[in-house]
Amino acid sequence: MSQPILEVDDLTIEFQTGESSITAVSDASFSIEQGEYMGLVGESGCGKSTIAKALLGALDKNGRIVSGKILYEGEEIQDFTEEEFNEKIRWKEIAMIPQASMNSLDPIQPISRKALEIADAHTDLSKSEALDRFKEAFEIVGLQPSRISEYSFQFSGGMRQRAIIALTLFLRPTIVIADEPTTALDVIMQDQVLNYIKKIREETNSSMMMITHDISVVFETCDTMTVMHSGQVAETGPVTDLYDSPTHPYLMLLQDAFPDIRYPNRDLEVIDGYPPELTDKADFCTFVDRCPWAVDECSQTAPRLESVTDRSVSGDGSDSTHKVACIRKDEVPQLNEERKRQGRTTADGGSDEGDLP
Amino acid sequence: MSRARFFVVRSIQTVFLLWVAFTGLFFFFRFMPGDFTNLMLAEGANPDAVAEFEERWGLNDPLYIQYWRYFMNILSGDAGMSIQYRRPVWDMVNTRIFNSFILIAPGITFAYLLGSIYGSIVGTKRGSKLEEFGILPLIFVGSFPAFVTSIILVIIFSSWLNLFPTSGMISPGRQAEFAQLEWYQRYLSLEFVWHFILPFTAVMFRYLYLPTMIMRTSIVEVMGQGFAFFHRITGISKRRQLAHLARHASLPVITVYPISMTRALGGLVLIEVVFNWPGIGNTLVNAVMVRDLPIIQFVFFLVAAYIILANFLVDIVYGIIDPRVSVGAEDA
Amino acid sequence: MGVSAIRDRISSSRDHYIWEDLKEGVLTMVETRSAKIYLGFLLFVLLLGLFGPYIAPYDAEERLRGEGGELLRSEPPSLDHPLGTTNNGYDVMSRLLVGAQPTAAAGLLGGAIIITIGATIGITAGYVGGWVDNVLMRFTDLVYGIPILILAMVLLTFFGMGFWSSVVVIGLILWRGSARAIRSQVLQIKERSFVKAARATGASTPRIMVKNILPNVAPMAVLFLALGIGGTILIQAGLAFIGVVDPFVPGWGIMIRNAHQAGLVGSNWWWSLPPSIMLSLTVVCTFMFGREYEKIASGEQTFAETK
Amino acid sequence: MTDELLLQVENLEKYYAQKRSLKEIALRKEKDPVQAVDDVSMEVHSNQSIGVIGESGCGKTTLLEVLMGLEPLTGGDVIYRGTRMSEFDREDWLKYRRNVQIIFQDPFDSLDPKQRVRTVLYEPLRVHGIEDKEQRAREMLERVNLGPPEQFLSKYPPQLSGGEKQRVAIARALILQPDVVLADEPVSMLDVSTQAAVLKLLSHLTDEMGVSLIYISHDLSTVSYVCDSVNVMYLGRLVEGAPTERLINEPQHPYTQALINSIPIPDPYHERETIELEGAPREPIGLGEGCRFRDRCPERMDICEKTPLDTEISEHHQTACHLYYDHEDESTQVSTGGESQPRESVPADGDDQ
Repeated sequence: MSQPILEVDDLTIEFQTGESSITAVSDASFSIEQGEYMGLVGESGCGKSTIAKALLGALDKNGRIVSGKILYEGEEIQDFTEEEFNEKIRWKEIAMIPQASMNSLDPIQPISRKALEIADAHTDLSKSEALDRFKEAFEIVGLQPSRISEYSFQFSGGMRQRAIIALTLFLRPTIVIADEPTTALDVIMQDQVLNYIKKIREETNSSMMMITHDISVVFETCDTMTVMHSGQVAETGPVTDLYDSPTHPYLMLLQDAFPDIRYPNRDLEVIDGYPPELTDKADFCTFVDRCPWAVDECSQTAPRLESVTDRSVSGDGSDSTHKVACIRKDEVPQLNEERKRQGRTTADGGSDEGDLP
Repeated sequence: MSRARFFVVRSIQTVFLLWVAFTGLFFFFRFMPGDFTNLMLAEGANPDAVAEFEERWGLNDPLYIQYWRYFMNILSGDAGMSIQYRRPVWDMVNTRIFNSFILIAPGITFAYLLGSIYGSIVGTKRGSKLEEFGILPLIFVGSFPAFVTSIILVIIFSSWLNLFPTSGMISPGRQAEFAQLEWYQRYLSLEFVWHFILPFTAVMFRYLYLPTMIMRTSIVEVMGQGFAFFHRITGISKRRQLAHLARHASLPVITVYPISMTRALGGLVLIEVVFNWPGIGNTLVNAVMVRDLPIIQFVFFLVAAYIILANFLVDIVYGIIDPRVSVGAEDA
Repeated sequence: MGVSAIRDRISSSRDHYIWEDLKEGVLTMVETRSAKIYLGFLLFVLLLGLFGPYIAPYDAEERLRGEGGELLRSEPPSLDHPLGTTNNGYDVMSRLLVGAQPTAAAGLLGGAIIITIGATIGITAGYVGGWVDNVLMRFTDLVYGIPILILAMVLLTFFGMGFWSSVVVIGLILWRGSARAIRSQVLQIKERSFVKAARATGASTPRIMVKNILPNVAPMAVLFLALGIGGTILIQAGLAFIGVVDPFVPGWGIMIRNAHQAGLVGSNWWWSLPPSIMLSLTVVCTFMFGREYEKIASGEQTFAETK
Repeated sequence: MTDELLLQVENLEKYYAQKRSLKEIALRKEKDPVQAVDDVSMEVHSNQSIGVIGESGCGKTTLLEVLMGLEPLTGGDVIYRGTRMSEFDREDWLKYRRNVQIIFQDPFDSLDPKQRVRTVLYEPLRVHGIEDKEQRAREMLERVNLGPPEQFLSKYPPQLSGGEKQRVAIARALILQPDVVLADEPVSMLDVSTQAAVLKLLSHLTDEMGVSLIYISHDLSTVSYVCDSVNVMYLGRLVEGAPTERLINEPQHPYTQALINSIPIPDPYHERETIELEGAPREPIGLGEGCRFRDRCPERMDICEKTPLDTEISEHHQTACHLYYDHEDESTQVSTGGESQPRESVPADGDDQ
């Protein structure tokens, strides 16, 4: 394996709100290889969108990177200025499908003009070359190329989203960040968008970082995933490894909390409590208050991200990319098995065997 | 709807509105109690004189004939005779209209330019002391009665510092000299500028807060929009981003501009009275005191027409800036 | 029966928890320092309105003469006359104190008329909807186009230049802003799920109006009451200054007019400036207090922060 | 518990008149109405939980609002314990409103920000003149796991988290001990971890209290967790209805098949075969005759220009699709959507997907 395209290394991001500060990301690390699709998963507010913005140097004004590194092709970019980001990173290298992308198009600017503006800023393509490329991209996402000069308000919601995807693709970036690309869409629409994303994979060799709270989308479209809880990376690795042997309690519970259409009678797991609000870099496991197997130690030190070697399914146990941040990582799977065997009574009370058909 | 059609439709609507306002005002004044004839009676004029007066002014004709006559006269530029001065109304107000206009239009426009710039500076400095307190003095001045702003200016700059005259457009001693000049030459003289500065400042300061506040809110809102973020991450230059933001943020300011232009009319009357400025507001106040109906009625029509036309202009400008208005949004 | 007993009775007979809410309401009103300052000044003006004539050092209607019997014309401020005298020998300080009354009265009456009409029209149009809404809003649009000072000026000269009539004329026009704003807020609230939930459990329309709509509109109504009070004072003073209002009701507007008519605005600044400042501060404080209050009371996080 | 027929929806129809501009009114230009709900029939028995799924804009929320009496129906009827909604008098309405409750989608919107939790829970009791308010409110809060109740009674909704708000909303819906609870996407605004808790709570409480549930959502995976049977809605009509597992495993209507196949599976080894369904549903205006799904249907036939009949293809499993009945006897089989009673017909021979 070569050097990863993108490496995030012990990244900590803080927001200043009035007198106090909030730590949104706390010592997070993960990496993405050329052509790899990675899913970044977590609840709302866990810091996943913040990381995406940081990769593009587009944090809100009150946010700043306190420590850690972001390496793009080996170069440290975390301290780049706005101009450096414009020149070296944005859109040519890393492009982003923002959250709520339906509202991301300027309503008083024709879409093609936005494309020209982007091309003008990052390439020396002529006007007609740029438009040709953009038409191509329009076709990939299933829009009529003849409509590129229309205003966004002349498009339906789904079409706007696709137009944004076209804008993201047409300069052929190395990495595409998709921030909740399917949230708020109906399943059929979601499926359409996911199909376009798969199509991008066939037609380009971009990498993708897909941010979502929906692990089923990640399991379907991504090669690897990174699970975050309240600013910390809990577990990262190939999706199959994480599916087969989840090692962080959060991921275990999350998997069981997620409804699966194939097993409508399965009992859903409940994750009690809420993630803590961090005012400083976390020096404890942020999942401690919600974890059924927490011990005192968990609240005394932040767990390091370490390879899961002992039960690696992928075969090469020595250099596993499956990593987890849990000090009880060797015991937890066992405990989970036991718990599942016993069947557990949740805080909701009542029997687990519902009277469902 | 095509743009051209949008403009044509708005033009027709505007002409129709003008007619409605004209007609409404005509009947409004016909049904007012206490007009000039009553005033004559109250002052002890004998009924025969009043009858003769009514005869001469055609007040005994059926209403629709009066209406028709007035309507045709207005179309041909004849707004009737002032009862008090026995002079054509048009002759009495034409220069006055310009005197008012030269006060209000540059005053408000300047306030909007200044306010927009200041507002966008304040808006982009979110959370700073400037955002918190920078706009307060403007709101204060904006809440003052217009005549108070003027009076404070007079006290400070005329009375204490002795820099500017307290009233008038031309010093009384030089009236005759100026009467010789072509009308436009009067406005090009230093004498005029010297008199102009204080009332102009009063208008500007009084109406500075609204554009500032709207621009501030607007810029904050636009910066929070999805497309602002998108512009940023697509890596286009700062200057281009600002241009996009400014175009959006200016939309609400443009909408409010004619509202200020029309709302300022009330304030303008007061400012004219304080400075004894020979404008339409002063004319109206004098006419109202003696119930000189032809003048009042014509000034009212001017005010209505002014409001209607200002709104029309804004719609046109808006239609050019924002295609959603003129092209019309449709979901594909 | 002590206060606590009454309180117990109220809270046991009807579980309204009035005291809790009332306390929170008052706390909301003075939550920020600026709100305290604005409210403080307004209370001060109100007190002047009530007791001004009693604390005035001289009779406001008396033309004062000096020791030699000569009229004290245009005396600059001195220890005897802290704000000097007018050209006719009236004591400015006394006139200023007495002038608070008409100003405050005009504001309160005007504000009451404005919010009554505005809220009635706004809530009716918003909640009833349909053609009622259409008619009421077209009417509001029409009133909206009126340049109030100019129309009021004409109406007053034709119908008589009374003090109270001036306030009523203003009230009858100035409700337009509140009607529009309140309507649009009612429209929003009406569509929110909690109102639907109330309807779905069988609550009657009047009940929903009182229990759900009014409490949620209240902060905005208070804002427009404040704006109405300020607006009335502002325009009434303007009319007084122009001279279409009864000159014998000695409000601050009339004081300024007299100074201006005498051509002494600049030279007798002690005469023209104090009423100008009092007038302006009163208007500013009502506006600002209304804004401040609305900002706090409608921000739904407030109670969370004060707990 | 006895199996009692509580609520019967009979060919329910809800059309909205479109807003016309002044010009159109003057020119007497008619506009086609919005056919939000069209010819929908279903039954709710006691202790039953029924799901209604469909894409946004398919009319499911309108269906709920009509059922709740928030919007008047324009055709068909709703029959509650034998009384027709179209003939309800004041008393009937009050009874209905006490026994049929609703839970809304957005927990941030469904509680009055100016009312304390206490007031929120007392209001329904006051409206229906029930005395032991405090007792009931406390009990209800404990049941929805908001204990101890004192901690919550005096709070304002903005002080609660999303999950807590939705629990209060559930408590409000159940405090009158209704027969039927309608739930409009109750978990779609919540995080996965909270979502599971609320779903579980809803499922337990309805079971425990013997309340029937109509659960509408666009998300079959949450519906399947709570409901015994599921109806699929497309453009104002029900296209298929079956017991949950049967619907998931053997969907018959092409739309249901597409819908179920679009749901991503949280399993990286699972290869999902997708049915590419292009475009989006039409606007529900001027739909006319014919199957509503025909323009997007991969199985489209000529006969689809006629409105398909609701057909029972096996026990408790109906679908309205021309694929599933014998067209020999067309003259009597194909209706324009009048009758409610589905006829016996030959089920399609096991072409399970």
